Amino acid sequence: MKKIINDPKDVVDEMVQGLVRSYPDYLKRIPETGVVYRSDLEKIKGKVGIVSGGGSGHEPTHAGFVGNGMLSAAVCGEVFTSPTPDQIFEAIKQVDSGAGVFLVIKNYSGDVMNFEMAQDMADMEDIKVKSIVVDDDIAVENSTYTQGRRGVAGTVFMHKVLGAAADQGASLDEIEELAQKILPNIKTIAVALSGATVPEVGKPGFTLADDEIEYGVGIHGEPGYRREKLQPSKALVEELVGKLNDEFKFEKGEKVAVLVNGMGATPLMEQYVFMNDVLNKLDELGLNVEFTKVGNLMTSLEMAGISLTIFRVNDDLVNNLNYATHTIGW
Amino acid sequence: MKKIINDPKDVVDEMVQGLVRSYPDYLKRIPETGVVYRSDLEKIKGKVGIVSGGGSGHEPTHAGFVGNGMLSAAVCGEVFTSPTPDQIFEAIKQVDSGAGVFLVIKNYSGDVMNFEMAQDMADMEDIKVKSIVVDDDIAVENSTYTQGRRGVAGTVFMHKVLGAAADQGASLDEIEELAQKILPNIKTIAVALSGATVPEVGKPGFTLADDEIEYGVGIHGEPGYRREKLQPSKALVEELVGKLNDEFKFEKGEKVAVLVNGMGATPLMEQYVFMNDVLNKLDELGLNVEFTKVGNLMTSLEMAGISLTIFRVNDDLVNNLNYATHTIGW
Amino acid sequence: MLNVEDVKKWMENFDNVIQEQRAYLSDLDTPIGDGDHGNNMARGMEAVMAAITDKDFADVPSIFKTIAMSLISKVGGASGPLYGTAFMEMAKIGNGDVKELIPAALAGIEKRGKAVPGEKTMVDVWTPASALVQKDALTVEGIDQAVESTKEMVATKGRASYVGDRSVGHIDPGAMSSGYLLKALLKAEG
Amino acid sequence: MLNVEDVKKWMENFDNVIQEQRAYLSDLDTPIGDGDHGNNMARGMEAVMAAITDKDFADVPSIFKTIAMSLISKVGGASGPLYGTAFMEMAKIGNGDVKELIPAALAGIEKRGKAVPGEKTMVDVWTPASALVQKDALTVEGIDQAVESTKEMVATKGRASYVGDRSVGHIDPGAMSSGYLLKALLKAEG
Ligand SMILES: Nc1ncnc2c1ncn2[C@@H]1O[C@H](COP(=O)(O)OP(=O)(O)O)[C@@H](O)[C@H]1O
Ligand SMILES: Nc1ncnc2c1ncn2[C@@H]1O[C@H](COP(=O)(O)OP(=O)(O)O)[C@@H](O)[C@H]1O
Ligand SMILES: [Mg+2]
Ligand SMILES: [Mg+2]
Ligand SMILES: [Mg+2]
Ligand SMILES: [Mg+2]
Repeated sequence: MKKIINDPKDVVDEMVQGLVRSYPDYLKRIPETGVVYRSDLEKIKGKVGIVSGGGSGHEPTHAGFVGNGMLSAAVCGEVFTSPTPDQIFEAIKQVDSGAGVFLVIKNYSGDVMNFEMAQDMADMEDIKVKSIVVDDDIAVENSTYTQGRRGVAGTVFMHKVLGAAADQGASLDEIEELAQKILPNIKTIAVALSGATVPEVGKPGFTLADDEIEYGVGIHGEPGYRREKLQPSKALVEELVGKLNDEFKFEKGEKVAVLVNGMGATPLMEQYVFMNDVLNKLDELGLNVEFTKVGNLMTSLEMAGISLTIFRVNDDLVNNLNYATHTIGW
Repeated sequence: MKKIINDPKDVVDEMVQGLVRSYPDYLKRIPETGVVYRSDLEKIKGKVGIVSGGGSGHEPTHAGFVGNGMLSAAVCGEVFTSPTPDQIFEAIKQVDSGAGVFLVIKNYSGDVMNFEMAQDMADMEDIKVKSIVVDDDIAVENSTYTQGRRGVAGTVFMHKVLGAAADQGASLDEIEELAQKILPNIKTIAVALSGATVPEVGKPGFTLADDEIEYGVGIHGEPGYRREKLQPSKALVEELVGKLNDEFKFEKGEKVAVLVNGMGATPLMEQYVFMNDVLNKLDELGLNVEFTKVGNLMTSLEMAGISLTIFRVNDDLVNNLNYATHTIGW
Repeated sequence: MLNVEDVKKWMENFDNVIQEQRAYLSDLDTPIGDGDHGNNMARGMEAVMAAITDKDFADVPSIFKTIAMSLISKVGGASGPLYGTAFMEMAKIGNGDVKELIPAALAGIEKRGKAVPGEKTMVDVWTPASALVQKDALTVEGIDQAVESTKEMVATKGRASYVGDRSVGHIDPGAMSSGYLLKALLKAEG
Repeated sequence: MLNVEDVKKWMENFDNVIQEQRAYLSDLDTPIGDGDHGNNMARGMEAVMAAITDKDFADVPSIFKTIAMSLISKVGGASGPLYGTAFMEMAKIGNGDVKELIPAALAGIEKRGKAVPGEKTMVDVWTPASALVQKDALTVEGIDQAVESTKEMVATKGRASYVGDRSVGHIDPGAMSSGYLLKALLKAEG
């Protein structure tokens, strides 16, 4: 394991410390917790607070999206491990100013259970809390008999849209309605070129041969649906856009937003090349691309690879995506 | 070589295309060139244009810093290869609105010669052009008999400060003076955990053993000054801050800005851990850290590693660093 | 009938195995999960031991409550809320009768995780354990058998569900740690 | 005295070697540079060939100018302006006399790169070549020897200067490509 860290046990604590010390104008930390909140919390007085969180290792998600127009607070768990209910509850209390708090949860058993327990705690103190469980990763078969789909990079679109709505004064119920409305219209699929190593584990979650890629991996090294030889960018795009289109069944003229997300070790150069091919393919399908974003937003430590998120939008949603945001990560 | 690309020959063209198609509100491309300029160029009418550029592979540098408060245009060369004079000249013509154009050049023979030739071309058309050659990398011995020091991540501070000055209406002479004043106060040193592969070359510029690091590498895989076993973050900080302090010879109470820059494949998590240790060390030295920035700003393709830039500042310079900026990369 | 001292011994026994088998539990979690189950449990049990060692407790429910809170606030992931809820439900029983405690723990795990038997989770250990304990028939062999039974199951809950059919052939890590917990109980009872 | 056809043949010869030795030139550039010299020259010569093949040129200066512009606008890096300036200065001579051309090329390279002999650059090939050509003594052996001489030098200009003493033992890639260019000239002259 080759990482710039000290004791693996301290990595999240030192990371959060480095983060808030680097950006005091943006972020504050609740001492001795993994909770990071807006330094300018007074600006959302009377508005709904938006809280997200999950395991660490996905930076800039989630703390990097705390700030005006996105999250009010983020809860950083251990690496790839859901944060605990008491910390989530601290975040809820910190950002509630009477209008309630909305939780954005990624669909992993751990996250769902811990956020649920936190929600129970908030209920007992009469704080209004609602939530959405994001499950945008189409690599996994969806079935009511299983855990269902994972929450991955599309979660960032959820943060952005809900954060903009909250800043514009939407009520807790309105935010819940908006979240449920957009949820089925956000879908993501990934391809990995290498695995990632959790500091405390010390070895990669999976390994790929020098010429091998894996389609459909998750953001914690969850296995995907197929391995094959490395393909040119255009061929990756055929596969990934194809899978997404199987789900969306797009018709010509539909409006979409697109996120090309680097998994951590993939240079922006490759991400832009890939986006160029994606846009060509979407043109071919006759879609209207209304919003585009490229970068490392939902990473998986030092994994090499890319995920592609398509979000079926209307003009209002595009406005939310373009809404002025003051965060370090967006 | 495991990269998400098509033909290695087309990688820069496709990258620039993907970039401007992703961010049409920010960037425009001069067709058939690697020149990218502000979409809202009319906003700098009558102001000095700031142009930078160099080889590609350092994204978001340089194109990602084009926009209000930073660069007016960027010239993207082949990977790790200086752009050609004709393209630099195109960029100069594009952004000149009478007040002249200032060039920010990184100190490599190639860049210096190509930018010089472009400057000659501009002279012949009576466009006022001045320039600065950034040489912030202290890994290299400085001597009038050699090429001198390389320009690396500190260049981004140069972009930021000059861009802010230009936006506030500074004249070409004032910008030159400012650039010369801050140049000796920006110093950088790096450590690599792995090498980078130029697409057209197909194999890494250097390789390190699984437990080996190299101090002092450049941003194109130029070798550094020492290899040793992987150290904890705190030990890396001792070495790198030590080297910088040997140069600066800081006294207690001096004001500095700090940039921790990821080289491409190093997760933000590690960068924040490292920054935390840097800030502890600077506290120990009694310095006042007035500005901090962490992220992948001046990368070297998929190299793993970090560079540390310290910039000795005063309050005016801090204002320039905090000046409102509208770019995709800052 | 467990008393406070029995529960402390139980936790000591469990902590010993967890620290010892930390890497093994994470290894079990690697092919079908995210490789952290050993770390999660080790972190949690460290907190539990810090919270109960050399501390006085008025009764069994209060030590269970302390254990629950330590696990809930230190483990995170899926196993934190599951084990935390199990101990919280045991605390609600109000006494130390294992014939009531184990079913309560099972009920808590089911409520929290919504898994049913056969989904390749810790439920597949707690369900037979709960039945056996009623007949005074909970044994190391019985527990091992239940743990082992998860090997051939296809996971449909938790992270392991993402590998689908490929989860077959691997023991579920949470089932393994639950087995450790129940065997630590047998050892504490003497 | 070179005519337009000779210059075309010269470029053809040079292009052939460059495309053939592309990987080798980049390999030379790897330990002491950034591994791209072969790619840079190949890209440039492709452009040169596209610009001169099947094209008519009034005189030697005009084909030199076209070559210079192609190199300047296609190579980039350090070698682009250096070779570009060399051909631009040759164009200024106004005729095809190699005794004037080679010194002019050398002067251009010196002006542009500010290197002096002994700094382990292409200057270490052009300087002896320029002297030899005056005495009608430019030969393959003489060129090879000049190229080879860079091996033991310590680089103080260009990227190779960053490796300092460690540059010793490696031939300078720009010296090698300059050697190719001069040998291609000998071959074109017949
Ligand atoms: N819904 C669920 N119901 C019961 N047990 C579950 C459920 N989800 C996960 N588990 C258990 O949790 C274990 C994994 O725990 P752990 O690795 O610590 O958490 P995570 O999966 O968040 O990394 C699994 O082996 C399984 O026994
Ligand atoms: N200042 C200089 N003067 C003369 N030749 C130089 C100078 N700098 C570099 N060179 C030559 O350029 C060659 C490298 O060219 P190339 O690899 O194409 O460019 P870059 O160094 O920009 O990657 C060196 O081998 C050397 O011969
Ligand atoms: Mg986990
Ligand atoms: Mg180069
Ligand atoms: Mg796990
Ligand atoms: Mg080179």
